[in-house]
Amino acid sequence: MKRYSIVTIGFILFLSLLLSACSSDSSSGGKNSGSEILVGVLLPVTGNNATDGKDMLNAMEMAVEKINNDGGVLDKKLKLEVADDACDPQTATAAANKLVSKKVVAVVGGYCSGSTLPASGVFHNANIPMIVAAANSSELPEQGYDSLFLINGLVPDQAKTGADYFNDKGAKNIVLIHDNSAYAKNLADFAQKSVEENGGKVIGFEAINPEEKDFGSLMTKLKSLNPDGTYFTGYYAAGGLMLKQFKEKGVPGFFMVGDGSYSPDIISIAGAENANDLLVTATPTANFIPGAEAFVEEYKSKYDLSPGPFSALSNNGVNLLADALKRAESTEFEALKKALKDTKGFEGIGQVIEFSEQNTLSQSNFHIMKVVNGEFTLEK
Amino acid sequence: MSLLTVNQLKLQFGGLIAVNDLSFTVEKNSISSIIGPNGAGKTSVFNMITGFYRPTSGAIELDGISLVNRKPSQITTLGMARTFQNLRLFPNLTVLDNVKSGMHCRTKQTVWGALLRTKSQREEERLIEEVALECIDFVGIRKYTKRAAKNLPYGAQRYLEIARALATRPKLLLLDEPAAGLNYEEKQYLIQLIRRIRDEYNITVLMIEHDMGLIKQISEQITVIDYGCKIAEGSPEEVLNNEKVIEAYLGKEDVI
Amino acid sequence: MKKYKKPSLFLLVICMFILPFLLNSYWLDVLTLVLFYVVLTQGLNIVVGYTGLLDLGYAAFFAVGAYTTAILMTTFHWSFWLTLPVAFLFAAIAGVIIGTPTLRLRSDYLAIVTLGFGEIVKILATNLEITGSASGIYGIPRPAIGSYIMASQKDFYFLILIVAIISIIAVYRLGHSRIGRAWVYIREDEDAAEAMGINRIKLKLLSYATGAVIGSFAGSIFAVKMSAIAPLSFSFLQSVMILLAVVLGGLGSIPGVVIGAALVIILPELLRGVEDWRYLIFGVSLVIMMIFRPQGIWPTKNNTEDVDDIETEDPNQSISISK
Amino acid sequence: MEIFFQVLIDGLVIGAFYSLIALGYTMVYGIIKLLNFAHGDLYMIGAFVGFTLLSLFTGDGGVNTGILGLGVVFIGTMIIVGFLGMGIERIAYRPLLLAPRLSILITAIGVSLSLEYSSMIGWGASYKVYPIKLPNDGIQLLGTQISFAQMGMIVLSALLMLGLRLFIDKTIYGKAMRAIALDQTACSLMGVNVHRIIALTFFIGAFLAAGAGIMSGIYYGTINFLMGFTIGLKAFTAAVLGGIGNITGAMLGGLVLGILEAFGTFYMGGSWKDVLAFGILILFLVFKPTGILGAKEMERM
Repeated sequence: MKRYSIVTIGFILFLSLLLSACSSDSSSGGKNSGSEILVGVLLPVTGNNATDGKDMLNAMEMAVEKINNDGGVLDKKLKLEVADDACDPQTATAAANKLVSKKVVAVVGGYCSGSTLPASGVFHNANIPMIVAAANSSELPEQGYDSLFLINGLVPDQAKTGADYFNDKGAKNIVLIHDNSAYAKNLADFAQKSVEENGGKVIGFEAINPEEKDFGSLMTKLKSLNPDGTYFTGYYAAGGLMLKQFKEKGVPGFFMVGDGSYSPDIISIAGAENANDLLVTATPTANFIPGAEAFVEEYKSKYDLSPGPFSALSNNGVNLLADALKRAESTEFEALKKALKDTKGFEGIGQVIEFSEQNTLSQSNFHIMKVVNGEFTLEK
Repeated sequence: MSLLTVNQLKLQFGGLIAVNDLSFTVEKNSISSIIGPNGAGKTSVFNMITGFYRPTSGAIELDGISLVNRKPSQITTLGMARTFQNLRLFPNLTVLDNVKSGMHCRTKQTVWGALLRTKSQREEERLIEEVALECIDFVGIRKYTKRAAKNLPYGAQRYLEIARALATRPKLLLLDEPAAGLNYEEKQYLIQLIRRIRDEYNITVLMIEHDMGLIKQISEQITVIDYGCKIAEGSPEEVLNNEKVIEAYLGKEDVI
Repeated sequence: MKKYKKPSLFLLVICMFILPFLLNSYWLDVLTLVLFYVVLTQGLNIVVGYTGLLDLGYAAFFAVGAYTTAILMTTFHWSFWLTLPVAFLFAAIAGVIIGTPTLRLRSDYLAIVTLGFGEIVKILATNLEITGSASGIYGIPRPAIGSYIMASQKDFYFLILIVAIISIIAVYRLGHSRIGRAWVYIREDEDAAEAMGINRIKLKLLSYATGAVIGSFAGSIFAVKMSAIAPLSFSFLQSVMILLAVVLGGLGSIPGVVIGAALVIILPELLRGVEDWRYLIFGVSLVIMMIFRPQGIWPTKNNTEDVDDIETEDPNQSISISK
Repeated sequence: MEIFFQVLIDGLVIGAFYSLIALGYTMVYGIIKLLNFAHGDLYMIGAFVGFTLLSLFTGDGGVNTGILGLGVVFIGTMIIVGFLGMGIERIAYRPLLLAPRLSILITAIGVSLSLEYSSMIGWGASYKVYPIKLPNDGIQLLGTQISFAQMGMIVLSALLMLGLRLFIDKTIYGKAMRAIALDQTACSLMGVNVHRIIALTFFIGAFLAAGAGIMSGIYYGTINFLMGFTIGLKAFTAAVLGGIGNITGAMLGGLVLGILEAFGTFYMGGSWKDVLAFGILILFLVFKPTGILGAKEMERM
């Protein structure tokens, strides 16, 4: 059996290759080396959610450039190390381990809650603080990791914002639809709670598959339920199609979507005339934030795009980290964690960040957006 | 004393009656044959006896045990082995592994035995190999032991199929056209082989065959069927001189 | 002939045990994933490689193991080790449930039915409360040996390495037993196997159940290693990747499928920057393999002698009459 | 009662898509007993090729494409994808026609992956919005709301299926297909060019799937590279339901499955309807593999 000896030799060659690759890895990065501080970024830069992921990355790069131009942090430059989680839990775990092996001092990012959940565990075990910029499932803080910080408002707050709006408009009979993703299910569950607390009634609680296209019979069912309001908590690809078929079928009542669908794409998928009066529960984009004009202008000139739903938050996340590093005067874990925890009145774009007991925002920032003439406007 | 009893066997596919009211017996330690023109239903009878077809009605008994409604594997375990008209070997496996398959129903190690390599498992494996090699020797294809079955000469493939059937340690061996495709010398070898199977192993042999010469040489008892019905039975001389048999094979003269 | 085999394997195993001390955590993670795939491919190898039943829903068994362990550990606070036999039992039952209706089906129908079952398991996991619905189960505790709590990457590497070695030995031993041979007989010719006294129904079910148990073993460890599981990890693509590893390596060949598992995991890591091309490359290689080398990279030899040996003799020579 | 009719109509629309795709499965299966896993992906490719042609054709994103232009794009796409289907048969399946079933099935999975991910690389991973929007207008009938778009989809797919039916029944090629399905060896002995007829079968299957692809793009509005997977499985279910190898069965099976799913969604909820579809598939394969129309041994392909 010569094959075995050939394979053994091949294996050993492969190993030596691998080891040399590893050693060059560690010499190029690492917190102790040279004049750079390595910051991990965990985002979906491929796959279905790549649009938002890339948008967030752009905003982070802008923040880093500005910080470095202003002299960096602790006499060092910040450098981003990007890992793709593709919104898939298994890929996210591998990506997280990759960041750990690069010895990043902290991680900013996290878009899909489903993939951020397992990744946050990896960072927690490796003693690396993580600032979650977009993902906001209530399951994230429930894990009880003391080095995990959420700067987006939480799902219960968002659910309450939506439910309160329905209540104000006198919409009592509500249908909730989620797309079977971790985040959307979580939001729908809390929305049910808030609607019932307001004295409303959830007359339908439906799930769809995210890749679904035909909502014909679902809309027929909705129409027969005659709701005052419908709240879809999933992502925009299905949201747009559902909105279109909602209007086609002539289902009565408001149509509201969660921040997973807060994207210009939902308008182009549904068509501008169908999208009119669409309601969104979201943290407003930089466009609507007073004092963010400079950021919006810079973003537009740099990337030839309007900032996305989570650009401002991502920018804030990096800036918050830089601020905490300065206050900690160290990249060391305990000091950095403490500095983040002690954040008081940090002023980012459109939000003031302070953390609660659970490391979530002590004050959330959800608003209702409304589509008028094919554009998002601030409703409330 | 009869080993195999077939009583009023009937097989019907939709409107077509393939075998009708067929009864015969096979004596212990005999070499018997079923003959008949093409399409007479011979292989259907074999398939019913071995459990591959379920008879529409009738009884089949091996050594007093009913075989109707039993799975082929159970019937093999009860002591009947068969070969196929168009060789059904395991083409990519070695001759040895092919023959080892016969010992499956005579051994009983479980998954646990295999996983833990228990002493009894290792002994059983040794026994399987021993029996398989003995059967390979018996049919005379020892030199091919490690070859893949598909690479064997045609004749050797026929003998291999017989060796495989012998490894199930049968009481009754059913051979479906064992001489098909063999040349004269090979046929002579086959005749010897069949005799030795009966004489040395005390295994009863029942076969389907077309080659009258071969039948005449070794068969002690013949059953002739045509259109699914028995038309004659007896010793070779009796049967081959029977008018109905001649008619079935050559056709009625006065028809034309 | 075989003098290199044992020392080579021995050396390999030693290397595998030393490796984690030399690798950084990224490559250690990749290698851990390879070992998960080694276990999974060994299990699927029994079903597809030995028995010849195409299973396109194998990830379902992976899921059964992972969810059983996760639920028992989080909801019922069992020890990890105690969950294993329960996971095996459930997986074996699932194997029989999936196996029974497919017994009489032809191979292509079988493929579709197993695919359907795989999807059903995923949909169930996504919709049931006990499986944590869409977000899955998180916060799965770490297993403990005595008072030592397994938490580091190395711990899990060694755990899955040992399981991989166990499953390789198990599949090897099964393959060289009457059970394993019976599976191969069924693959080669079902009717002939039945005629040889092999109860194909019983053995096919046994094949499904054994494959399922091995898959669930990997699943149980996956759950405690990831400490969070979600339905997405048990998709059709996962089943296809496991199958791909088996086919690339060589159906029925133990070293083959190990190499296949390593290729399927390591190749995309080496091809950084072209992640998008990964599945395209895999798809094309499946087609090319089937057309030009259906037996795989490292095929089984079925104990046959080399082919050139046959050509030296006249294959048409008839057998001698004298014995 | 109105709801009953409305759900029925909803089901018919989905069912029309299933039927069109199921035809390709059933034809290929009937003729060479191959389960062409990649068939659902030809539907996806059809949607993308149509998308590209529409964008090219008008230059302004296709919004102003007239009926004539739309027709040209339709036919053009269907022919392009038809040839793609033929090419797949030639490259991937023909060398394996005599190989074990397992090999050719695995090849089909490989082809499916290749098609999906090459279009991901070519057209991108995110959802594409179709350049054409259909109006919401429609009519009220028996208390149900039927849009012109829905009627158009149902009529168009009925026309395509009718065309296929005529092709199989009335032309010499159709006769050759039916003959090959019965006995391939005999056909080649009788001088039928078997390879050419098999290629033609793939062409027609892909042609119809591509038609369904564009229709889906226009009707629903978005396409993406994985859209063919689930619908392919559903269409296969439909083919089995109707009796695989049976053309009329595939049409019927698609409609029945669509309607069952619509009622399933209505009464059981959207997330369980796939379980319903796969459940039906498994039950039929196990207990009645010949499907609804199989027992009669009708004009088997």
